[in-house]
Amino acid sequence: SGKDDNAGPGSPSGPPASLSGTIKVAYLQKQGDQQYFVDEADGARAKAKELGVDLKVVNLGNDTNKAVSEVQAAMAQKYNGVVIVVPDPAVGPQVVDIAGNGGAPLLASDDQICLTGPDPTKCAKDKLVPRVGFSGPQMGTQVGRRAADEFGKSGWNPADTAIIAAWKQDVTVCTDRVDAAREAFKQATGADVKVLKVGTDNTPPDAQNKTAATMSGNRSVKHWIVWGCNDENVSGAVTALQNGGYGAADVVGVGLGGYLACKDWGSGKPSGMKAALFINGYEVGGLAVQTMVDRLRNGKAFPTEAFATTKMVDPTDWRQSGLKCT
Amino acid sequence: MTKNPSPDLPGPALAVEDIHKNFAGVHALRGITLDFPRGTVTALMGENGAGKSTLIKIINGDHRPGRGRVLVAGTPRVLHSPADARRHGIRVIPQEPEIVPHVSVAENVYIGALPRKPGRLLDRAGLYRRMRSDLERLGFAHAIAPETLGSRLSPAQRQLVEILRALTTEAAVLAFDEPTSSLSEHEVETLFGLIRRLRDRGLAVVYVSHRMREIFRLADRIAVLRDGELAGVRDAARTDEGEVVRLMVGRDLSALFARNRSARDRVVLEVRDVTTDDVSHVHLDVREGEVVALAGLVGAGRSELAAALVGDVPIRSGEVRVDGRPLRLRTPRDAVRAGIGYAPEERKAQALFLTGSVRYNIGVAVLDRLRRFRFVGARRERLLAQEFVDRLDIRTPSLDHEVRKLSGGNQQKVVLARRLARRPEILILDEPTRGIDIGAKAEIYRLIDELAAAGVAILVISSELPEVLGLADRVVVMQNGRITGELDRADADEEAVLALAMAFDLAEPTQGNPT
Amino acid sequence: MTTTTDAPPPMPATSAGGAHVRALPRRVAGAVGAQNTSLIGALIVVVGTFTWLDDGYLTRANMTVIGDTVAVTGLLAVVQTVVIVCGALDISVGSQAGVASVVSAMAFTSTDGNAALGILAAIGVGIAAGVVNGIVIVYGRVNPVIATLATLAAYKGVAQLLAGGRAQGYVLGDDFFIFVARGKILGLSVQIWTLAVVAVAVHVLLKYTDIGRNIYAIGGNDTAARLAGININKYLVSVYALAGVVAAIAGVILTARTGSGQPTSGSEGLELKAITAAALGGCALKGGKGGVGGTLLAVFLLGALENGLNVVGVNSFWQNVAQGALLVVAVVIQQRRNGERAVGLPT
Amino acid sequence: MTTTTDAPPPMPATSAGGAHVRALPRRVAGAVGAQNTSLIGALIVVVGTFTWLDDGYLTRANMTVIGDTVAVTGLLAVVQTVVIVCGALDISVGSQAGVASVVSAMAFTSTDGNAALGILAAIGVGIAAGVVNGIVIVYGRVNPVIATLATLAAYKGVAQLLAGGRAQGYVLGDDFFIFVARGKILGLSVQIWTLAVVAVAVHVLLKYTDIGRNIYAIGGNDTAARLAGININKYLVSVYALAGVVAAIAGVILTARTGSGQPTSGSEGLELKAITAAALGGCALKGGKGGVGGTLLAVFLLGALENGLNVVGVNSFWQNVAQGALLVVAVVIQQRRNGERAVGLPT
Ligand SMILES: Nc1ncnc2c1ncn2[C@@H]1O[C@H](COP(=O)(O)OP(=O)(O)OP(=O)(O)O)[C@@H](O)[C@H]1O
Ligand SMILES: Nc1ncnc2c1ncn2[C@@H]1O[C@H](COP(=O)(O)OP(=O)(O)OP(=O)(O)O)[C@@H](O)[C@H]1O
Ligand SMILES: [Mg+2]
Ligand SMILES: [Mg+2]
Repeated sequence: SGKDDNAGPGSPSGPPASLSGTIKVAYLQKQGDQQYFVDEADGARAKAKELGVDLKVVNLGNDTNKAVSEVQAAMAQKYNGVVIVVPDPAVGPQVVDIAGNGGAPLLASDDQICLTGPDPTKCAKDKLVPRVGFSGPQMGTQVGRRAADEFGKSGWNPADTAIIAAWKQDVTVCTDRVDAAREAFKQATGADVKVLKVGTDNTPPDAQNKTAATMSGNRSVKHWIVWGCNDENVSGAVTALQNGGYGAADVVGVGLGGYLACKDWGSGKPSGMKAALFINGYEVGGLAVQTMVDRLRNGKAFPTEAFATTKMVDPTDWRQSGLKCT
Repeated sequence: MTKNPSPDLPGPALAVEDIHKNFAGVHALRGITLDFPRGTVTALMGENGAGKSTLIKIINGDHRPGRGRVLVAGTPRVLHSPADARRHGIRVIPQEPEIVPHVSVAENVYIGALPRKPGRLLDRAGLYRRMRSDLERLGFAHAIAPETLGSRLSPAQRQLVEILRALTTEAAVLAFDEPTSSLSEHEVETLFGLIRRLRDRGLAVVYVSHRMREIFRLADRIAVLRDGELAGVRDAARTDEGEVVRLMVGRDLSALFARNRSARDRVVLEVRDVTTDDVSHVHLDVREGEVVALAGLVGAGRSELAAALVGDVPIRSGEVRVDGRPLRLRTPRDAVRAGIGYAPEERKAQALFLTGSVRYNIGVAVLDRLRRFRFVGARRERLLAQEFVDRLDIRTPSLDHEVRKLSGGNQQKVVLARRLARRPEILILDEPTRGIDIGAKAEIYRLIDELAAAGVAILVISSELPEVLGLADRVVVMQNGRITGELDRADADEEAVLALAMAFDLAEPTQGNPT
Repeated sequence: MTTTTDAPPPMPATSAGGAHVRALPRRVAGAVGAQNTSLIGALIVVVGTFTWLDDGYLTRANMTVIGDTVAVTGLLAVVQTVVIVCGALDISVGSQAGVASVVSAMAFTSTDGNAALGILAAIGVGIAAGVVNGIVIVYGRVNPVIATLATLAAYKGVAQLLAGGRAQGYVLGDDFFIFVARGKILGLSVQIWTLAVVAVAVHVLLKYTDIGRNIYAIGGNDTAARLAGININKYLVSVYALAGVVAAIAGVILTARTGSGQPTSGSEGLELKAITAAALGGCALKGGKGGVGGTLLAVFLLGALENGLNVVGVNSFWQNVAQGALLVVAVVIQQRRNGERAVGLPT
Repeated sequence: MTTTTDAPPPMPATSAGGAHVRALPRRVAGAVGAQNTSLIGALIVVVGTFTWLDDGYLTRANMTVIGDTVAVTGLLAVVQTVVIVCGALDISVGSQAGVASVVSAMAFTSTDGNAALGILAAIGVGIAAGVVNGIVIVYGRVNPVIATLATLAAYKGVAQLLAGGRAQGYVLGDDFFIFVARGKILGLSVQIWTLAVVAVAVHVLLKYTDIGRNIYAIGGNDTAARLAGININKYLVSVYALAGVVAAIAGVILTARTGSGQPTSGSEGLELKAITAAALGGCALKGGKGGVGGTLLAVFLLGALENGLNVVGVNSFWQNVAQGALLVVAVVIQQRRNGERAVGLPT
């Protein structure tokens, strides 16, 4: 049944049905030990409890193969619905098919997936799996714009400014974010600022080590702009620059997530971390479960895309945004 | 098995010409020219480190000579590997048996040439059939079972496997590097019968041993190496021990066995009704200044008993007392603390730190005396090591030489040195002269006598009857895990010991006198 | 060493050797071995516990899921067994599978959908990667652990470079790949069949051919093997090549399962899983000991455990703790039964 | 084994001993050893190449960066050396560092900013984790590889559970942690000083005390060590405890460097780096051989290489390939110089 692009029950065109009795929902997440996804899982659990459904959260790591196995397992165990954050969008069609054969509606969370091909960016709109969360390119764009604002305010000379883009280079959704950030920055400033791509494993220490080395290779740079795939990358890179002797005033870091940036801000000391896009994982998790339960229990069709709120925060206003710092 | 390798061909089966071999600074062989005629047993003798094993390894293609050449049946050959040597009809039984641990004896013996069925499938039934018939034919059926795993073989059985490997393939030249060093009389007899048969069929046999008696029973010619040179070749029928020893060590040896001691009455080690998994109800006493020898055939359980006495094998029931006090033996540490020194049987596996230096190997057991505030005094360690290197005449280029590069006999001396360095009250020596040359043996016997005279109680396990008889004040004989008898020095002779060792009727096991 | 470990060893040769004299029940017990008995016991306990906790566990559907899940790990663990029996180690298998996955998808795409060519290309690359490992180790004299740690990084880099860091191609339009991903033969999935065929082939190789016996000899005592005239170098290079081939097969399955060629996702970390399974299954890391049976049991034990923890919905952090703890408990029980004395390092 | 490998091995006892009789140049060469000479050569080549490619490389600032970067790995590699010399392996060090990092930050926070208590708590946890490893291995008779693979997972889970999966606390408001993260003593960073102090202490332990000799004995021949009356079990448990302590110190440094307690981030994968460095530095994985000097050189070599690749801006995919390839080349050259015959597995 894999070959025909028959929309499964997961697709928007599938006939919504309603269920009664206990509902079992599986929430399969990539990188489940990362802070954003931990929050997302918490939000999902809280919502499930509130709605009285059985929720199982599974950490897929970065493993597409495990994604396939776990969807299969959810089907074997007769789960009614599956929410998934795929480790790589290319695994999407396979996941769609398995869930379709199992008769369970499928909802994408955070990252887009396509029904018919590995690349959601090349996917026809109606072939995209309904999704709750954030758009990677959109987040990247917001980060890029904010960086452009800060750059504009600073009055730095583009010639002695450089951008550090730090991300795990084999994670496609990360690549999408940093690419979008660069695009937005370029459009907003028109300036030709050198971008240094720093490959990391998406952890703060690695970002720190790699950025420190990159800094050594670019000692002529006077001012730095930093963005990356997530807060881990940006905060690690900013720390490295500051340890390397750049003052907080010479660094513009725009985080993504905010959960590490807030730690800097909380200490009250000046920080190169100038802003961060707060994405509320807790809210996404809850929203995804709500959307799934609406569909299962009430037969309400999935919206094509449902976005949770994102908000650009900075040292002055992060406390009001609902960002919780551990 | 071995077809007649045409004894009518002219010339020696194997010859070496002007062979030299250097190991980073050690000149092991310096110009050896020697031939090995068909139908002849040529014995290679020489002190430890004289170069015997090195020569054998060159014949085996294991080492490449620095200079000189090897002629097989008159033709010069470059032997690149043991496999190469094998192709030219040369088989070597190395000094240290190399056993594959987790496969059966049968596979160990036929390794490299396992019988096959079509499609490279192993012919397992054929393998065991062949093994059984070979064992039967060669007369070792009683000594080893084809299914036993390599890891469970006793040292003697390991040696047997090496011997069987060579005897079950066709060869024109057979070289034995100390094949009997852990075999007991019985197996030695069987092996000699086989070697004689092979010789009579025209094989050239090279035989390395430190046991003078064996040499004169077996060899037709005796070639003696000294410091890497050929000291002389003699016709066995026209020479005697004295001459051979002179060739080996460059001087006469006085008495092999010294005896300047007199046993005292105080019993130091009392073994009472000790039973382990393989040993049952052993009673045994060793007095201050006494040397007791444990004799028996392969697998009699002597090594097991020794291991039990030093806490390395659990004692199921019975008691061990030292100086009248019962000893709790949970680990060898308890034995070390109680003043028991133990030199195990397998030096490589059980005693030596092969990649460590001579100094390290000697000092490691007395660190508690060499250290100050846990820092080991390098000078003290060096002095101690030097003392024993001198006393035991260990042939090593320096104290920092790696032990694995020493010759087998010198390695054994290092093991002894380590035990002696602790100045134990009780010494248990399992085959202490295994692979040791006659000069060094005399040295060790003198040492044992000296230690006994100083009051050390000594228990020696040995499979060499002359050693047992020469050394012991008392001989205790074991068979099948039990003590079958005890002989005073005056009553002990070869027949009496062998009779007890092979007493097959064990209905009424005799036990050592509980003094 | 020889004197302390008096434990009855679970031996390859024992079972076969004395077989014809023993009675059938003992033959079976002997063939299964103490190690395997423990693993079977552990498997029964795990399956029993999860069945009791959740009736969705012991269903045909879920068993199929477990089978499919362990297929890739199982393949790598089986071939790792051979490498470990040699006394070596191949840490690069995961990366090799990654390269093969990318290559299979790219070859498939660039030949306009020729699945056979995709697979052949993957296997070719697997052989090449394996032979490089073997040559570096044997002729470069690089310790197997360092060598394959190095190629773990290098092959991963190659896969990423080939793929430009992105999943490549899309194979789920092709009947063959769909068959691999979802097909069934006699009720069992194609992935399980693949594992079964490879496992049986490797088992026969190890236990019933002289090649296999020579591999045990090399791992057990390489000097003995060398003196017996076995061409150790040829064997080692071949074994690494075999590892490459099986890793390539695993890579193709990965491609089919995920739908595209994945440079790292899905193959990272497989080496540790494979080594864990082999070691748990009774392979001695110093060589000469172990077999396919034990490894497979260990693979299924670990797979059943991981699946079960998800079935009953254990939080992934607790899963780490539980998996670690259960692994220890399984081995401790197994060892306790041997009654080995607790002195020094266990083997 | 004994007959083929005629390479001069870097022995525990050799270097210290012959000292006073030899001439100074030979003493130095002897003390450094052939392995280390090769590593120094490789280090010179790497530093030379990158200096030539980018003049930002050989600067004081960048050298400090390298030093700080390798401090954590270096600590773990040094203590891994001790474990490997024993003939064992500790794969769980990374997870232990993770637990320690979380515990230090949480204890710091919950005691309202008492850095000393944070560190003490971390070290206490490190000792406990190490002792558990040792007991599981020695008394549970679990192979060290399996045991520490299991605790790798278990301790990781513990760290995640303690932290709830989130980075914990914020320590860069505290002078002590700031000092650890950015402080300098005599121009060298505190992190490097920590590494230096630990390395010297471990070196002295291994080479100049009876404890060290006994450790070499255990790894060199455990039967012989046991018969010599060494309490092997006590040693093994202590060595694992030491590994736990050093991993805890590494964890505290991680906390200071990143500003908060990280359950997994930053500590995952450290075990492989530590083992790679130890093996490259000349430790034989079967035990009895190796030293702190070689390991440190290897750590700096790998650090200099990784840093250089980033300084000149090599793409991270190429970095994998380059690192793998260079690792192989370094070892091959080193081994070729030994002139060992290419038969069977190298040690
Ligand atoms: N691999 C090696 N490396 C360095 N030196 C070696 C090596 N093998 C042997 N030697 C040295 O060569 C010399 C001859 O040793 P060999 O083993 O041939 O003596 P041997 O006559 O067989 O003595 P033994 O009767 O003790 O067995 C000794 O000095 C020994 O230390
Ligand atoms: N590692 C082992 N595993 C199992 N059985 C063993 C082992 N070592 C020895 N045995 C068996 O234990 C019994 C006693 O052997 P032990 O080695 O003590 O005898 P021995 O008199 O010293 O003879 P040998 O001359 O062979 O050393 C024998 O039956 C032997 O086969
Ligand atoms: Mg010799
Ligand atoms: Mg014995």
